[in-house]
Amino acid sequence: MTKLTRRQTLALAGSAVATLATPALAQTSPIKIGFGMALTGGLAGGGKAALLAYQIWAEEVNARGGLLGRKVELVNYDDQSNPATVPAIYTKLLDIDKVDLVVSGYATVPTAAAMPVVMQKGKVFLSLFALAANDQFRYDRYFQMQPNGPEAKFEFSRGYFNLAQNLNPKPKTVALVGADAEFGVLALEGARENAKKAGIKIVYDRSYPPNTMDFGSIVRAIKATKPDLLFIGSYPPDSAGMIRAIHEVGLDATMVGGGMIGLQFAALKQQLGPLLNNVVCYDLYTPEPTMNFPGVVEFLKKYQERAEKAGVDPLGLYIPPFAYAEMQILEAAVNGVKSLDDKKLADYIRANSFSTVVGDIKFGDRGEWAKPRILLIQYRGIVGNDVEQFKQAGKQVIIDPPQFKSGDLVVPFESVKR
Amino acid sequence: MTFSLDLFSNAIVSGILLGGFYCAIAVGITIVFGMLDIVNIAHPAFIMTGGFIAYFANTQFGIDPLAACAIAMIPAYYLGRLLYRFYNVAFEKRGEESLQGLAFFFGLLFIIEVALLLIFGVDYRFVEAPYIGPTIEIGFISIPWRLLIPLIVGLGLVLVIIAFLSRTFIGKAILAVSQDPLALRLVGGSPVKVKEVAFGLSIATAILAGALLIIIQPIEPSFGRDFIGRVFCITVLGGMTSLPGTIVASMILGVSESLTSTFLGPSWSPAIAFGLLLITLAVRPVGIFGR
Amino acid sequence: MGNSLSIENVSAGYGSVTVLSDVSVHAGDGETVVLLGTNGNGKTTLMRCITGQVVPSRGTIVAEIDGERHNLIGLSTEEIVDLGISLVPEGRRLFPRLTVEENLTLGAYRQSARERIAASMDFCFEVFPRLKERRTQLAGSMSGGEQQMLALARALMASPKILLIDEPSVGLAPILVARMIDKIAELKTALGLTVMMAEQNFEQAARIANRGYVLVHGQVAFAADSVDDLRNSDVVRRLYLGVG
Amino acid sequence: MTSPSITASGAKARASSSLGFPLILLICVVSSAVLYFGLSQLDSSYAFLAAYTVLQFVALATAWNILGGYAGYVNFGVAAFFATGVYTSVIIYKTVQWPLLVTIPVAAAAAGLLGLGMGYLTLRLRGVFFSIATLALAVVLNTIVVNWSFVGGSRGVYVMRPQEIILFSSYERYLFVVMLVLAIGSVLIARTIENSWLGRGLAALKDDEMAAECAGVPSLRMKLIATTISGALLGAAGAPFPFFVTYVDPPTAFSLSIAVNAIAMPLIGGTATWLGPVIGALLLGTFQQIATVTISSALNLLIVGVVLVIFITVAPNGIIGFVKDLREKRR
Repeated sequence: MTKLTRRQTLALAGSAVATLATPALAQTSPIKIGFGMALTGGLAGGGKAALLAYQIWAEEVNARGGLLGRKVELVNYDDQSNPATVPAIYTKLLDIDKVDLVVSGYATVPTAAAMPVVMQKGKVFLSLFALAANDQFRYDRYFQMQPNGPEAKFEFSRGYFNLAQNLNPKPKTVALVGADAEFGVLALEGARENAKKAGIKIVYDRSYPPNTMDFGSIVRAIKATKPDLLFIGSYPPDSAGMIRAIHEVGLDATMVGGGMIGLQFAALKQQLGPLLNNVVCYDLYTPEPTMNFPGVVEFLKKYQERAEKAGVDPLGLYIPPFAYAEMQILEAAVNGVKSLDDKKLADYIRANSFSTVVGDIKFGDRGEWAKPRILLIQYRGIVGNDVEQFKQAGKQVIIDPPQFKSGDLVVPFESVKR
Repeated sequence: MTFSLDLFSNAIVSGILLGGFYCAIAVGITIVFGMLDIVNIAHPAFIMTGGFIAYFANTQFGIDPLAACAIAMIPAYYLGRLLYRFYNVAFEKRGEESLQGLAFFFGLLFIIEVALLLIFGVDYRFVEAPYIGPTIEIGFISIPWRLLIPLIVGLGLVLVIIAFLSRTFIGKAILAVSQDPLALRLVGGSPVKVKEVAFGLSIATAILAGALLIIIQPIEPSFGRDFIGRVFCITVLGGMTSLPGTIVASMILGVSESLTSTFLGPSWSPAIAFGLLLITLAVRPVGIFGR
Repeated sequence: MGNSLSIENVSAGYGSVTVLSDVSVHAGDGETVVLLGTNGNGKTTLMRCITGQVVPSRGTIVAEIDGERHNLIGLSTEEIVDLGISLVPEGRRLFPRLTVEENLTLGAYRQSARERIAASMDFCFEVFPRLKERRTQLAGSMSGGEQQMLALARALMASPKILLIDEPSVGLAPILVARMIDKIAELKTALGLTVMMAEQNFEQAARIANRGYVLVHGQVAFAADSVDDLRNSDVVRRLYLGVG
Repeated sequence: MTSPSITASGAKARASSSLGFPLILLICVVSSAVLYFGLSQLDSSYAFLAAYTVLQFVALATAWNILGGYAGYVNFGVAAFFATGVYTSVIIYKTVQWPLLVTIPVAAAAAGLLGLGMGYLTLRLRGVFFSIATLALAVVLNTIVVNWSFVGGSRGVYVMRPQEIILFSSYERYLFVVMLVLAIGSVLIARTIENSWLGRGLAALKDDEMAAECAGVPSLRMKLIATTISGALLGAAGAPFPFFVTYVDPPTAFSLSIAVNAIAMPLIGGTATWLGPVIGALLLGTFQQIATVTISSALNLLIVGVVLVIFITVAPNGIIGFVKDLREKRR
């Protein structure tokens, strides 16, 4: 093991000599990659899972002999899901810890708060699940890992309304409901436009505050409007609340679901179990044969083995593969330009396409994926509350977009009255 | 939103169901805050602890969440007594309970929350029980068991406590200490001992309320903070020391939230509830049931 | 087996304000002793010293209960009550939002009294039939006279050996004051109590007192061995009888 | 019973005023100059940003203490005032784009007005009722902001820092100096209040409001002045915040941690004098800053909680009170 590592190290070091003035020193000092990550507070669920993915990548890279012949070291601080801590964290990383590279923490808020600092230092900045964070900054060294594409808000409902439009008979009305927070508002905005384009009438359009406890009254109000479609833009606790309330109130419709954050996580999948059947929802990755990118199965296996000990999502289908892919891109770019120069790295990332565990990625306008790739999936044949079943294909069938499709949309959605 | 009898009656029912749960979370605060004058803002953290006890017992041993917390109420009661004894020695005896005591509970809130986070992680946790899922249909009104059980248990809890306070000797002493601690001493009762019992009782109710919470919806450790405002709001609306007042205030809050979210749109419901509180405080500071 | 109370050389106050200085007062077994003096002369403070609400800066307070001597200084109020010393406090301090019955029940907080709650309550209702009529009424909603009765009855529920009464006549109509004083005398005989009563109304107090003290500016201005001595003392005449 | 304590607190106030105002001002100016050049020597904007965070807490703790410490009215709704400052700043940014230096007084005025309004509504309430009313105020304001799309609503809003800033080599330094001035200003105002008739009146209210009213202290007027000033200072401290984080959403602006810190810091330092909140904020703020970049896990919050509880238990009158007790014992 040690021997192998050393041989690899030497091989890579040889290539590094060309670009680095002091290769001897370079071999001893690791490449530091810095970031703040939500390990406590509201975003910690995603943050901790992402951190585990980063760590798996770093271990693998180091086992392969590192980057440019240097070991990789992750330097990270807990941003407590509080953006007020972020500017100081990133200046500390860059000024005091002298990290070589930075990546973002999990989600929009900390990413946005880090931007001015990162921009001032001209660092290349890969970000994880930050919604449209670069729309204002227009920073040319920024790249975002969530496959939203440049027009994120339309993407969460595009597949939904495309499929709805082509149903026979065509649905006439839609109810829109969402959480009153960043994602919910954005998803609903997009859904409104998409519904209009599809010629579907909006009969209910409301948002509810975070921490809503009872969704019965909301669902009943929706039911009273008798919509053909129900599109939901929700966060984890309310996704569960909505689905339960839909079954309790007995709301039936052609299609139910849409942009529900949380259904991608093992906890909610497990809890809702059969209640999920026929619910449609956006997703980024599910273990369907059409998504079998090189390395993803191995990565997930490794992740799932370690998930329990790390106290994170046991399935890890949503954020971790993208966090891992983020690091793969960084790795490919560093190896590609054989340097840690930010300008060169940014140019390289912008110019090239990358093959990762979540497929081929090419970045476009504002550092978003050049082509959006939000999946619409439908839950099928869920039996009981066993979490293992979600590791199989055929349970979370991809119904859109066509190139990843693994099954057809099944309608209507019928509530289970027990 | 168009008005219909169907919607209206369902909104009322929803609100009452929710109100039942609010009863359970507020009863402990009414006891310690209203009656004993102890601003235990860490109360929601104890509720979360109850939720995680239910989660642990349910997932590890398959025990019913309510049964688990009913058992856990006993150690919680003694823990509460211990906590009060500490609070009494550290703050009340020195006459510094108002500000410092508040900060003490603030710190406790953080400690419990982070401890839960370290033990159970940050994911949303939930329980399984036969009453989670099914719904009763009465005409056009639907009542999910998931919310009906908390209503029954919540109301039952308050009624049991009302009975305890009015029927037992120590219960009367708790009522007495809330009215005049010195007078209690003059009849030979020690306010400290009486308050200790009451505090233990309050913590025990928090644990049970936690079971109800996790029956209603999945929880994560920092979730409890959201209740601080609501719980105090109910206690003040209800007139601080009155348990029947707490029931009524819980129902008012539940129903007003439910009606608002059905007819005005859900995003306004917290403002309505707290607006109600602000108006109550400004117009009738003693609450609805205050004397 | 005596029940007596000895206060020797007690000085006490609040913060830097001294209210009592060097007060010595004694109540022997079965005696009714009255503390006279107008408002602000330290009667209530003395009562508070005896019941442990105010800790004297110097002096001793010793109670003899059933022949056993207890040093009261340093004991908490509830411990003193537990020995068998009950106070009917100034302003009555009832539990206003509890019923008459509940107030009485709590009066029997002492362990030894709790065993005979029913009997004690029957006795109280016998002595104060009015309270029996109002047993389910909230204490706070009763008239002043009724409240004073309840306060007295509540103190008796503890089955005390020594009964301290602070200003029973405050806020009551003269006719009620007389009735109240009669009741105290009646109870004292029935129960064989040692009574120490602070009172402003000299004439009423004098009717039942064995002995008395006059407190002026926190000091014992006059100690009388009999009611007649009191009546004849210059201090009392000056203070109460308007004789100069 | 009350008159002795009034004179006692009056005496205390006079004792602390033995250092003259010009002298204090001089100390402030000199120490901030030393701080600025000291931090410049470190050649890192981290120092400035970390110091900004700590100074923001100095300002918040001091502002809270004017009402909470001097008058004993515990304001749970710090976030409401802070967020008023934040969102005033956002509104100005989105409309007239005035510079920050003009924005701050406007934000202070808005938050001060809110304080006055809240005072009229709630100051008749005593003790915890007042506290709960302020908590409710924060929730109501939060809901309004969430439903107000112009300021970003629940989605949040981006606030871009100006490209160039005159006199300063970086925007971090500029923000630091702004917050330094705000913090010192708050402290000087708090100190002035403490030594004035207002401070003595508030102290009397804290001791025994009923007695103070009987003694002719114009309690309502005093409390209204205190809520207005306290609110204005809290708002002023919030005004630069959007430029600090560049993205503001309601959970950030109404963050519980702001309220917790603004209350915990004076309590740890001591609420009786202006120095207490300053010491508390410097200690706890610095500690949190260090913990964030060293321990950096859930333990971080746990430690803050434990430190708070230990401090409150061991030194209930804060560090200032603790030191004073020690001195008196030695005497």
